[in-house]
Order: sequence, then structure tokens, then C-alpha cells
Amino acid sequence: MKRKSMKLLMSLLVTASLLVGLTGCGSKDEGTKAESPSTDTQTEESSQPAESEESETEGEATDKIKLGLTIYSTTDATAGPVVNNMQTACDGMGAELVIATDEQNPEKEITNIENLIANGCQAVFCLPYADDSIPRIAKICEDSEVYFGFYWYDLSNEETHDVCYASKYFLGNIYEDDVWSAYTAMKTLNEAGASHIGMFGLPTGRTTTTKRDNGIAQACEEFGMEILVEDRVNTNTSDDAASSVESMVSAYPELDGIVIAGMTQTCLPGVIQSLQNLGMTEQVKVSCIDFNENQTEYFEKNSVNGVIGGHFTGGAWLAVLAVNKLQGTPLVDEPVSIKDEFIVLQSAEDAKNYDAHLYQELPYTADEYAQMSKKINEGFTYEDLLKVVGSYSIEDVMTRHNVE
Amino acid sequence: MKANNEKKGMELFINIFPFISLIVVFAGFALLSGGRTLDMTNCRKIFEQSFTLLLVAGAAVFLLSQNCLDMSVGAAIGMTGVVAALVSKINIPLAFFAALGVGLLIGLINGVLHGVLGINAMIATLAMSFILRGLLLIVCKSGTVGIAVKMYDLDEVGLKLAVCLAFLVAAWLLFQFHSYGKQCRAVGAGETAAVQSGIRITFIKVISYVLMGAATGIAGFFTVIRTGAAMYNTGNMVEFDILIALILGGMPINGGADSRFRSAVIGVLILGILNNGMVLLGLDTYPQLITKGIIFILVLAMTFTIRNKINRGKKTA
Amino acid sequence: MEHEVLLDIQHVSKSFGLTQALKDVSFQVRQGEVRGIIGENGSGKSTISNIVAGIYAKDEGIIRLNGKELHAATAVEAEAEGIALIVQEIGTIGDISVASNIFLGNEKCFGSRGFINHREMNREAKKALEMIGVDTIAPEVRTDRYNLEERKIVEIAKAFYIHPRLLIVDETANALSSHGRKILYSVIEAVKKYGGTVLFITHDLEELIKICDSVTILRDGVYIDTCYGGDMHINELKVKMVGREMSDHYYRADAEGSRGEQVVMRVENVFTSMLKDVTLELHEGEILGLGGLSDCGMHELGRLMFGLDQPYAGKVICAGDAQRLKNPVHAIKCGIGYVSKNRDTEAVILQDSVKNNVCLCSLDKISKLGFATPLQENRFADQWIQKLKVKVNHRGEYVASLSGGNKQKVVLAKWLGRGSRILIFDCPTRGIDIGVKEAIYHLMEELKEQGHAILLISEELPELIGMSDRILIMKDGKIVCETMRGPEITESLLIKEMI
Amino acid sequence: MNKKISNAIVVVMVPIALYLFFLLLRPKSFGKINTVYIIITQSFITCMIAWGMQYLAKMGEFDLALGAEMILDSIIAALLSTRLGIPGIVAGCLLSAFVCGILKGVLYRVMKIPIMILTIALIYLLGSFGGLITNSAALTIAYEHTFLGRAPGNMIVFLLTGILMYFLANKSVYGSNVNAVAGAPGISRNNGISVERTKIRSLILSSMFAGIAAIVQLSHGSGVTPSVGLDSIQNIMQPMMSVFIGFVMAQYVNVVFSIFVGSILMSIISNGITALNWSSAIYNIVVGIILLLIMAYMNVAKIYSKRHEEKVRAIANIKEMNL
Repeated sequence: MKRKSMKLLMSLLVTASLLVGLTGCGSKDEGTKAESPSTDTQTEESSQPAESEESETEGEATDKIKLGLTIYSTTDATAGPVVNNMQTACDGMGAELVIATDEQNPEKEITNIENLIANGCQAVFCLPYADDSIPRIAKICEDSEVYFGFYWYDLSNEETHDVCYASKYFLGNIYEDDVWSAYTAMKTLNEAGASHIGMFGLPTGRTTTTKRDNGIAQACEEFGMEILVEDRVNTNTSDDAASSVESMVSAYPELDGIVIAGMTQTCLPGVIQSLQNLGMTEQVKVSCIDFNENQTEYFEKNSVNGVIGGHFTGGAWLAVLAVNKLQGTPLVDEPVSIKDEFIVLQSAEDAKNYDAHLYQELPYTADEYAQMSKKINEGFTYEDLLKVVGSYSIEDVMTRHNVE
Repeated sequence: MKANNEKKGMELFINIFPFISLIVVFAGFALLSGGRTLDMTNCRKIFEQSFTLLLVAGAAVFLLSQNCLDMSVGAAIGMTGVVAALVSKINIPLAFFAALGVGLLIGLINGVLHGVLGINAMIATLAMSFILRGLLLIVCKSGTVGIAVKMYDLDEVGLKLAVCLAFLVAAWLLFQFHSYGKQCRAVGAGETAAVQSGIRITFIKVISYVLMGAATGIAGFFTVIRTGAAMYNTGNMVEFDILIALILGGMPINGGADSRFRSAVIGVLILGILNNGMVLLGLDTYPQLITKGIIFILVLAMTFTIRNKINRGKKTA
Repeated sequence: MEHEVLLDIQHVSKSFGLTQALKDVSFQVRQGEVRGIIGENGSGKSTISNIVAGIYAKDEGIIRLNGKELHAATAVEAEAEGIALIVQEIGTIGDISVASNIFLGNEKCFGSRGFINHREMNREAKKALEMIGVDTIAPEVRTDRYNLEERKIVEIAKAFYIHPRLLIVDETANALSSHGRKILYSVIEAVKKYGGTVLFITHDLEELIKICDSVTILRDGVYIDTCYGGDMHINELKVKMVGREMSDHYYRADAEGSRGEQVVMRVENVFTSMLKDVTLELHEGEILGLGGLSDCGMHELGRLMFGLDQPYAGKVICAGDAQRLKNPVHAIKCGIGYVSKNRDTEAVILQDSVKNNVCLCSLDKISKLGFATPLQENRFADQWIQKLKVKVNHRGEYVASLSGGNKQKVVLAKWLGRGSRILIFDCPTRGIDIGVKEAIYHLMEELKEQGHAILLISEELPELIGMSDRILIMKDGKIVCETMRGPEITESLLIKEMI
Repeated sequence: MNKKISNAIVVVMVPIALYLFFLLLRPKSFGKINTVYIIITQSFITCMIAWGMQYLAKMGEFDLALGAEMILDSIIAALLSTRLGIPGIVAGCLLSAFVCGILKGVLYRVMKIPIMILTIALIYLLGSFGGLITNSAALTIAYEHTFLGRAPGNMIVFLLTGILMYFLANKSVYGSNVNAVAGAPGISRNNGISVERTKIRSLILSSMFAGIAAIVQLSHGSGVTPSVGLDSIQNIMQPMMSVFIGFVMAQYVNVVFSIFVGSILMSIISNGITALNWSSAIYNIVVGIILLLIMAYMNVAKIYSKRHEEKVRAIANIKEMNL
């Protein structure tokens, strides 16, 4: 008798776990309640003001507008703020945001897009992994009559540009000038007196990598700087980065600057730590692209000279375009290409302000986003949006949130 | 006699368990999504998403039935994909055969490493995946390798369904009825006894890896059609999806006589529905991976212990 | 003086799967006695010794040592009770030092808190070796640097070191040359001198009578009798061992050997690590017996003639295509079938169904261009299960759940299904009950009439004498004598050649 | 005694030769004593992990989850370091390593899953669990807590671990049990050595050694980021190769020392590739090819040594017969 009950117990255990796996984790209940569908992993410390004050629109949009976003993570130092900003924008304008992650390879990104559409999203936003993926994405969205747009993505290649602009479902893309960001990072190093540079970079093969490499090359010509060594391998752990810096310094004694053009989250702590160990913090200047949590502390110990990043509002602008289009009051008829501004931090004070006003508190509150929806504020035009995007900086946020 | 039907009961349970979990997953998500996952377009999407995994999982059945693992599938799909993309600029059919050829070559190398040189299957294919990822980076030096525009029209369901059915039926016949499939299972069940029954062990292992290479070649070709370009991380982590799919499909972990070809098909479908549904729950990357990990261990442990109880043969020293 | 009973075995039974290895065995051994245990293969003599030594657990029955019930679950606990066992196979591990082998399992007593004082352990090991009069083996050297005999001597030193109250020697004699044997006998004498008891399991009846005070006879797991001192006569013991007069109907009836003209296989001056210039010819319709001690090289010759190993020098030719045997696949094509000695790991796939086992090597025959429907397979399997009368209730059952005899029938079904004309049997009746044994002997006779060639490799002399047309005896890798079938052949004659 | 010294010299010659090879290619950067110092210090972490892996590898098992475990250990240590400082790091790493070891042991014992398949599932579980705790954010530790990552600190930890390893591998009962089980599980079982308990101890031990290495790694890099999927396997490729190189050289010199030489070899290669400014692609290919060469050499060497032994005996037989 014992073995039969054992078998029953085993099968119940497994089927129960399958069910738990499906229903338990996702505390999400389907769209009836207007409460913002926060994924259970949305931890408290990044809760925005919108969360507390129920921004209940008049509730006339019974079937809410549903937007889909596919991104590699919702809590990572670079991706997290994008999701938070977009989430606030959707709350402000009374739309629902469904997020798909787990983009291990290009095919999974396509799968995410298809699954978001199957989920009933009326607009889908993604970061295309390659120019050649755009015709594919455009075709999927057109077949299902779903609007689509890209964040962090520059449509410079005119062949793909035409493919997108030919489609009536293309909302537009928000891009940053990665060439400029890399160029500026090298410029800060130059101003700090560095000319022989060691570089940590993203693996080759990514579109952002190629752009940032061009930016660095441009700066090298202009300022007469030289990239002595380039490391795209030891970027998985801070310890690898620290060892790599030790090898670089010993192999190239004349090295006096390090630029981190990617994987900053893992490399920056390692680079700063090993420079401090070697006592070369003053001699070797450091600048990097993409923000991370303790840059304020690094600035105070002036172990870093310049950090360029903060390009987190792309998702929000796409949401504004989509909500207006879907509510029948499009800001603009044909697709648009909006350049998102970087924020350049060069002192501990900048870093402190950024952290207080743009990271702990979001640059735009739900109400400010609400004003960008034509349904709530008729007078809002596309030019107003461009003005807001153009003026995005620490000072602008502080004045708007009337901080002294 | 009691012990006998006790064993029969367990055997029945082990055979039907994969079908139970398929139904549970299918019904679970249908309920949760309020019927949205049941409509045709979504099912077609699930098929298209699982198409390449079906191919490589089908070939992986031959390998796992011999207790061999192939950790280089992901990197190999990347490699064959990039070759297909490069050659597609010249002409499409040539691209297909180029991808197939590269896949066969990779399979042959894997086969020689494990079958002839006797290197542990997992370590050999892990090293191969390192080498292939390195080669992929060199080939994709200039960013991504796009495919010729003409190739896009190959991406319609009719062709994929045909290729998929043809491959699966051929593999099913080969595994269940052909002597090659039976010899694979015999090697998995007892290698020394298989040698003495006149089975060429090395030949069977090399052929299985070459077959896996062929499936990777075809999968690479269609992956690149679907994604539009080959990149440094094309095909990343496919090898674990294969493993979890086969285990969910009821495949015994160390192969042998109980291996069934159907576990590949059922397992991939379960995984496809699971992935499709996970988006519904808005699960972030980590909870999703943890859920997959837990389900994998539970199913593995359950089938492993029950199978041990059934085959409680004489304890050979 | 009345020695009180040291070892008391009461109604012990043990079965592996369906084979009953021991059926209700009871006997007593007195203090200071050297008790021999004899019996054919499969009589349970190794099983009872392993149970006493804690390797196997008994199913039923009680074993008392010095009146106290014995619950030894592992060899280490048995050692604590003063029981030492010298196993038949290799009992030392090659990768570690001699000293580590001697103190394997109880290294704790050479140091504290989980650490070992190697110097002390080596010193003790040296002492243990000197105790049995050996100083050629260095304790700190890796064991695989020594040959098989020296490694067996290390095992003897290990057993003797703890001055066991009960020393069990399981058929170790045949792994030793005369020098090694002298050491073993001196150890047995020493144990006897300090009042210890010895269980001595052997094949060799002359050796048994020389050393043992008494002998227990087992047959097919059943206790037969115990003889003491004077009335231990070889012939009588053999009768009790085999259980019936050397009656003819058990083995082959015809007294004269016969064989076909055609030579089916030829082995010409083969040299390997074990074999020295072996030459033999196997004729059609002949049962060629190959006898000798267990490590005389006959098993290696069997593997050679199936292509499992390649000779360093000389040739193994199959008359069919007059080519050298390359590998088992080529051998099977030439119609050779091989029934291995270790049935569970080599001859049959345990974790697979009877049907698959039977059809496995005849797949090319059953299938058309490789494909075979389950129906064809089932028909083929049923046909041969019927012919060999394999006791199984469904062809899908796993071979693991069959008895030893039925497993052997499955192997025979496999090879006869394949239509092999040349069959190499390596100890075919080892660990098989009497009923199936008889069936196998009759089958051999039938095959001989049908013109099959059979090479019978066996460690049991009665079987060799009873079944073969021609007998070759091997010793230390050389064929030392060849006799034709005839009434004048006796075991003692062959044993003289073997040792 | 001199045989031992001559063996040691032979073994040490290999890394020196490789160092000279890179010296020729890049004299400017490889010529300095500083480079040698860096090569040796950077091999500490790889060597400690390799020492931990050695036991399981000897018994034919491979634990691929060590990479994910080290990241989880570092995450827990980083969280504790804010309140407890360096003791927090040490306690965090060792505690988390111990728990991971016990988890592996229990899963292996209760669920009887083969170790290699179990570790693949654990890479996902442990890696994702780390990500869940920190919400995929990177954690860093304050500079004053990174003593163990710097010059005197990491040497002390390394020496202590080396001594512990030497006693464990050569002098302990557990060490000899591992050698016995690796040699012949059947005979060991008959002699009362529990094969399963030895394997579980090895699982826990490999986690503990990885925990110690994680302490130095976290202190050296001062930051840790949660890993996704199978990326953490890359972190243990170098230690795994050091183990295999160590086994190849173990015939000449004690395995503890030969694994250290193996990790120095790997450190020379990675430093060499950085100095030559080769791209990451070439690094991957070089690492993969070396691993295959070592494994092939080990297998083929084993087969040929057995065949050679038989040949010697056969020739002896022939001579004996010709007399």
C-alpha cells in the first residue's frame, strides 16, 4: 500500500508545482481592475509617486489601451529606469503596460513580440538586435495591425529607414547619439589630460558597439589620443575587469586613461578598485558610458572623471506617441525620429542631484505625463513634446519640480 | 502478483505523465488568458516559435538515448545561421546546403571527439561551443550578417510545417523502427553488452552527432530566416531548452530502452505553451528561469526514482 | 579436547532476484579448525562466505559468532568482529599505495581528527608484510606497479594483520603460484596455531585434503554433508559434490569423441600478454573443451577468438573467408557467437526487454533495408523464446527480472537466432540451477549433431570431461596437454596437468 | 629524493617555456617582474576553485554550478559587508557556500539525479536566485572592506587554503577515500567506504573552496553582478582546465602543486592574450582548443600506456618461449 500512496503523492506534488508555477508567481489579475498591473518583481524602493495616488481616469475607456514592451531586464541599472519611466507614463495616461523579458537570443526577441501581440497589445516597443531584423518586426506588426516603435535605436541605415517609414503602423524611434556619447567620454578624458587609453567594450556584433567604437575613433583623431589595448572578454565580473586593468597597466606603463564603453555595471567597480590598489587613481583617469548605483561615491573620491548616460525616457516618449495615436488624437501623422538627450555628470554635485531628482524621484511625474495626452490636455502638440525632450536635463527637472 | 501490477501501474503512470502535464499546461493557460491562447493565430505562433527547437530536440533524442549530451547546439545554430546568411547573398538553395554542410561538419567533429577520442561528451561539446562562439564573433566582426531580402518569403508556415513534419516523421521511423534507432537505445542500455552483440559503438556515436549536426544546419537556416540576421548570440542557450523539453517529455535521463521519440515532440510543445504563457503572467527573467529550473528538477527526480523502482533488476556490482 | 563452537550458521537462505543462491543452510565450525568448503560453481560456497564476511546481507537465518549473533553489514564491521576475507577477484585498488590498500576503510587508527600519519601507516604495513614473511613489497609504492600475485599477497597480509578469529579464503589459491601458495599455507598454519578458525573455499581437492581438518559440501545452495579428518576421500567428495554417480545421462551419452573434417577456425602461434604461442584448430561438429585454472589464459583466448582483443603476434583465422578476425562485427558475420563469462554485464543487456535482447544482433536479418515492424520482431523473438523454452510471462519483460538460467537461455536464443555456426561458451553453466544445466548440455549435443562447432571453456572438470570430444588443458598461457574423449580420462589426471 | 626534485623541475619548466614564448612575442610588456607578480597573484582565485573541483573531477563528476554559486556567495557577502565589514564578507561567502553545498548534497542523495544534470538545473536556480535578491542590480563593497583582495590579504588566504588543501588531499582519511573511490568504487564499497557519502562530501567541499575563492574575488573586484542563464559557466572554464592540466602533471609531482602550476599556465595565457591585444574571439577559440587537446591527450595516453604494458608482457612471453 505504501508504494501506491507514494506514487500518488509524487504525481500530486508535480502537478501542483506546475499549477503553482503558472498561477502563483504572477499575482497579476486580468484587466478588470484599473489598478496599475505591477509585475510582482517591482520592488518597493523604486515605487514612484504614481503608485500611491490612484490616477483613476474618468474610467470611460472601459477596454484600456494596452502597450507591450520587450526588454532584456526590468530591474537592471540601465533597463530598470526605462521601465519605471514608461510605467509612470502609462499610469498617467491611463494605459496598461505588459512587459516581456528573457531575450537570450534574437529568436526569443521575435517570440516575445509575437507573444505580446497575442496578449492583446495594441502597440509593441523593442530594441531591434540588428538593422536586418527590422523588416521582420515590421512584417509581424503589420500582419496583426499593431503599432510598433523602437527605443535606444538609430535608423541611420536608409534601407531599413524606408522599410519602416513605408509602414503605416510605425510610430517612430527614439535614439541617442552613441557616437556623441563615446566622443564625449573621450573628450572628458582628454580634458583631464589623458592620451594613452585602455578601453573596455561591448562584444563586437552589436549595433551600439559599432557606433560607440566610431565615436572613440573620431575622438582619437581629433584629440590625438591612442587606444593602446581593448578588452571585450574580461567584462563578466568585476574581478576579471580588475585583473585586466592590472595586466593593462603592467603591459603599457604609459597608460593614463581608461574608457568603459559598455558593461559599466560589472567593469567600473573593478577598474576603480584595482587603480586604488595600485595607487594610480590620480595618474589614470576614468570615464564611462551608462550610469550605475554608486557613481556619487566614486565622484566624491574623484576616482572617476565623467559618466555619460541617463537616456531612460525613450520608452515614455514612445508611450505618449502610442496613447495619443490609439485615442484617435495623433500628435503627428507620419512616423517620427526623436533624439533623446544624454546627461553628462562631471562632479559629485551633478551625481548627487541626478540621484535625488532623476533616480529616486522620476524626471516626470504621472500628472506631467497626463498633460501630454491630447484627451486630457487638448492644446498639447508634437512641438511641445520635442521641446520637453530637448530640455531634458538635471537643471530642467529641478526647476520643474521647484527644487531650490 | 501484487508487486507485479504495482509495477505495471507505475509503468503506465510514467508513460502517460507527459500527456498529463501537456494537458495541465494547455488548460491552465487557456483558463488564465480567458481563452486568448486558444485561437488559431496564437497556436500558429507557438508552432513557429517551437519549429527550430522541434528539429534539434528530435535529433537530440538519438543522442540522449545513448546517454550523450550535446552542449554545442546553440553555438552550432549560430554558426550555420551566419553561413546561411552569408551564402544567401549568392543564392538561396546554395545557402541551405551550405548551412547543412557546416552543421554536418560540426557534428562530425563532435562525433570524432567523443566517439573516437573518447573525451567525455559534455566537456567535448562544451569546448566546441566555446570555439564556435569565438568563430562566430570573428565572422560577425562587422556587426550582424543580414540575409538576402528574397529569403524573407521563405518564412511562411506552409513550408515550415512541411519541413518539420518530414523531418519528424523520418526521425520517428528511424528511431522507433530502424535498426539504427534500436542500436542507439541498446548502447544507452548497456554499452559492453552492445559491443558483444555486434554493434559498432563508435560508428553509432559518430552518426548520431552527424545527424544532430544536420538538424542544427536546418535549424540555423530557418532561425536566420525568422530573425532576419545572424549575430554573436544567435541560438544562445538552445541546448538547455532541448534538455528541459526532453525531460518534460518523459525521456529517461540516462537513455536506454525506455527512450521514446515522442518525448521530444510533447516536451517542445509543453515548453512552447509555457513560454507563451509566461509572458501572460508578466514574469521577469529571473522568476521565469527559477520556475523552469524547479519544474525541471521535480520532473527529473520523479521520473528518475519511479523508473528505478520499475527496473529494480539485480544489483550488478 | 572439546573445542567449543566458534561459527554457528542456522537456516541461512539468500536469493538474488529469482535465483535461490542458498536454501536453508546450517552448519557449525569449531574453534581452531580449518574447514574447507567445496561445491560446483553456483553451489553457494562464495555466497555463504560473503554473507559471513558482511559483503552480502542474508535474507533469513541466524549466524552466531562465539555464541553472539553476528550483524555485520559491511566488511569493516566484520573486521571489528575479527572476521577477515580474501576475495577471489582483485581486492586491491591500483591507484593508491600498498599501505593504503592494507588499511583501506580503517585509516582512522593512524592519526587523529580525520588526518592520517602516513609514516606510521607505512611502518605498520611493512610490519604486516614481514609478519607473513614478505619483504620484497614496499608499502609506499603505488599498488599497480606490482603483478597480480604480489597484489594478492598484499591482500593476505591485510587479512592476517588483524589476527582474525575467522579467516575466510575464497578460491584465492588458484591466483597464486607455488611461492604465493606457500605463504598462504603458512598464514593458515599461523591462524590455526593461535586458535583462530579458517574457512577455505577451493576447487582443488588434493590441496583441500592436505590443509583442511574437515570439509563441508554444498550443492546448488543446499547443505549436503561435512566430513572430518580420515574419511575425506577425493572420489567420495566428488560424488557428493556432483550429487549423482558420474551417470552418463547427465552429460553426453556417447563415449567416443567425433568431429567433422572441415576446420572451422584456426589459431596460429598467438602471443598476447597472457598467452604464449597458442595454436589450435576448431572442427565442424566438434565440442572442443578448454580447461585450466581461472587465470590460465583460457578466457583471454575465448575473447580473442571473438575478435574482442587483437593478438600481439600470430593469427586468428576464421575458415569461412580465411581472413584475420578484425572485430566482433566481422566475427559475427563469419558466424561466430560468444557467450561471455560475466553474463549480467557482457552477454545480456539487463535493462532491456527479452525481445530486444533476442533480436538485437539479428536486426539485419529480420528487417528489410533496416526497417523492421514490431510484428516481425515479435514473431522472431517468440519463435526463439519457444525453441529455448525461456520462462518469461511476456516478451516485453526486462531481462533483469529473470533467473540466471533463463538469462543464459536468452543469450543462446540470441546467437541461435543469429544462426551462428561457431559458438564460444565461456563457463556457460556458472551459477545456473541443475535443471537448466541439463537442458544446456542436451542442447550442446544437438548443436554438435547439426554440425555446429563449439568451444567449451570451463573451470569445472566434470563438465569438461562429460561434454567435450577433445580437451585442451592450459597452464600459465600455454596449452600443456591435449586428450581425446574416452573413459580413461579422470579429473585427477587433468588436475595434475593444471597445477 | 633527487627523482622528486627532477620531476618538480620538469613540471615547472612548462610555464616558464610558455612565459618565454609570450616574452618573445611582446618583449616590451612581458619583460617586467611586475608581470610575473601579476600572473601569479591572478592565478590564486583560479587555483583555489580548481583545488575544490579536483575531488569531484577525479571521480569523473563535473560540477558546472560553481560559477553561479560564487556569484551568489559574493552577493550575500556584499549585502552583509555593509553592516559587518570584512568578517561579514567571510561569513557571508562561507555560509552561502555551505548552504549551496548541502543543497547539492541533499538533492543528489534524495532525488538521486546524476550530478552533471543536477548542476545544470542549479546554474539556473542559484543564478536566478542571486538576481532575485538584488533585483538584478550590481552590488559593490566599500574600499576599506577589500583588504582580502589586495596584496597581503589574498596571499594569506591563498597560503592558508593551500595548506588546508595539502592536508585534505594527502593526509586526510577523506582524501584517501576519494583516491580509493576514484580507483575502484566496487572494492571501496566492499571495504566499508561509502561512495555516496564521499561524493556528497566532495560536493560540499568544492562549494566551500569556491566560497573562499569568492571572498578573494569579491574583495579584488569590489563588485558583483547577478548572472543570467549559462554565462556563469565561463567563469569556471579556467579552473576546470587547470584541474585537467594538473591531472596530466600529477604523475610527476603532488596533485596540489600540479594544479597550481596548471592555474599559472592559464593565467599566463589570459595575460598573454590581453598583452597581444587579441580579440575576445581568439581567446574563446584558444581556451576551447587547449581544453580539447588536454582531454584528448589524457584519453589517448591512457589507452597507449595500457597497450604498451601488454606489448611488453607479450614480448617477454615470446622471449621466454624462444629459449
